[in-house]
Amino acid sequence: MGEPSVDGIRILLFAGLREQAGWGDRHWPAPAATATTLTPRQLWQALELPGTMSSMRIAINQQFAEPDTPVHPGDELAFLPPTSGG
Amino acid sequence: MGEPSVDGIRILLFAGLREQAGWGDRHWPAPAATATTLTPRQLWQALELPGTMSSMRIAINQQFAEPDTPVHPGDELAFLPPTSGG
Amino acid sequence: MQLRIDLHATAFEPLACLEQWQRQLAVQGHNGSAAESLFIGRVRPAAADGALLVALELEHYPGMTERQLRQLATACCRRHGASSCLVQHRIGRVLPGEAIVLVAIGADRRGPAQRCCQELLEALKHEAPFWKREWRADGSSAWLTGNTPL
Amino acid sequence: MQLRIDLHATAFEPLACLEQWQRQLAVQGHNGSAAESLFIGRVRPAAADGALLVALELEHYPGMTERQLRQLATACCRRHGASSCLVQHRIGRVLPGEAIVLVAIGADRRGPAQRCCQELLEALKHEAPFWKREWRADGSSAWLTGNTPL
Repeated sequence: MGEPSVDGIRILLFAGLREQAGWGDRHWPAPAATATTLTPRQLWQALELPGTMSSMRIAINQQFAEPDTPVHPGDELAFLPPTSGG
Repeated sequence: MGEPSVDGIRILLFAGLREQAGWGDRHWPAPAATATTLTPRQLWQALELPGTMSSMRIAINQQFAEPDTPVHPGDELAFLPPTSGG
Repeated sequence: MQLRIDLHATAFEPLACLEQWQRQLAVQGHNGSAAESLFIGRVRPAAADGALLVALELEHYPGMTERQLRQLATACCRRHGASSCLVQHRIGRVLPGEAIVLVAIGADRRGPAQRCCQELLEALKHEAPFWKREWRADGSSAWLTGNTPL
Repeated sequence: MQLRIDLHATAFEPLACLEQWQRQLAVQGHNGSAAESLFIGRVRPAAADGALLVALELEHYPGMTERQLRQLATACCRRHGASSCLVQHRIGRVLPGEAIVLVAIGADRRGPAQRCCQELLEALKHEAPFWKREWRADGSSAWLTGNTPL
């Protein structure tokens, strides 16, 4: 029933958030068969991430998304602190 | 009483105006002793320049000036058609 | 539309990149645009709080950064009708004086070229997953949570 | 404020001029600005009426042009607090694809650099004594009485 890597959700943290959390890349087990729909908001709470999620931007599969956009098994979810490029 | 070149007014025309007038650089005799005050407007008429002066910009000694700014012996007066640089 | 985006892990020379870009465009039959608007950003010698800056560290989100830059550039150039777009951006540890970003937009008129260059610069400052950390002379460091004001 | 203005009677290469300018600034102890906004303008291959353009002739008012460019650049840079300004402008017969103008403004922030570069470009298009004549393929020519729209 699929590879474990496809079943899980990859979660990435960056910059200050990564350092505060103490990790930057984690696998969240979420079997494809599970009927439950997960959202970034739920995962933020479940992972007990530091600070408030409202100051973060969210990306699912490297595209900006909303806190309540569903995250599916096999997805890559990232929490992005305020960016500053250029 | 001074060199003729200092006494006169040098008049310059550019681009389309120069071609229409058939000349680009002329000396207008104006002895320094003369009490008469000349203006670009008067010289435009006296020289019978083509077209209307209102579409021209005027420079006296290489600085923009007005049609009624006095022109003195030794000055360089230029009539400038609409410019287009850059 | 000619588009090229590169992330550089080590110092890049903006003028050398522009020369290479010019050659690449020429090979593809794209002669010099009538209007080209360019921007080069370099690391300041001082941190946001005025302290001496030793280096600026640029973290990014590999994969998403490239994808996002491509989306931003494509949308911006389409909006302004630009015909060529080069974006070069540093990642990693950048020293004071070194270039962080180069944007070069070619278009048929100066207005669109200038507006596209400005908009794309703002977009990549605010909409691309880059993070800056300032390293100070005393060994301390801090993540920036925004950009310098426009 | 570092200022350099040159009129070129023959073709100039913008990137080579920029390299030379960069070296000149470095010699004078002026390291790369945090923000540099640049503009390069080139001759279009078509005349204003769409006809094939053979060449653009740029007449100027020797003496006044240099003086006026200097005044415009100095005032514009002062207004925006720019720290360096390079203006290179062609005169004479310019061929399609050749550069007519290069403006490079260095400042501490991107907003002033961009605004200064744009304003100076408009100023030298409208306030400097240059005149353009288009030479068409059929041997005819016409003086332009204005600039392309922004």
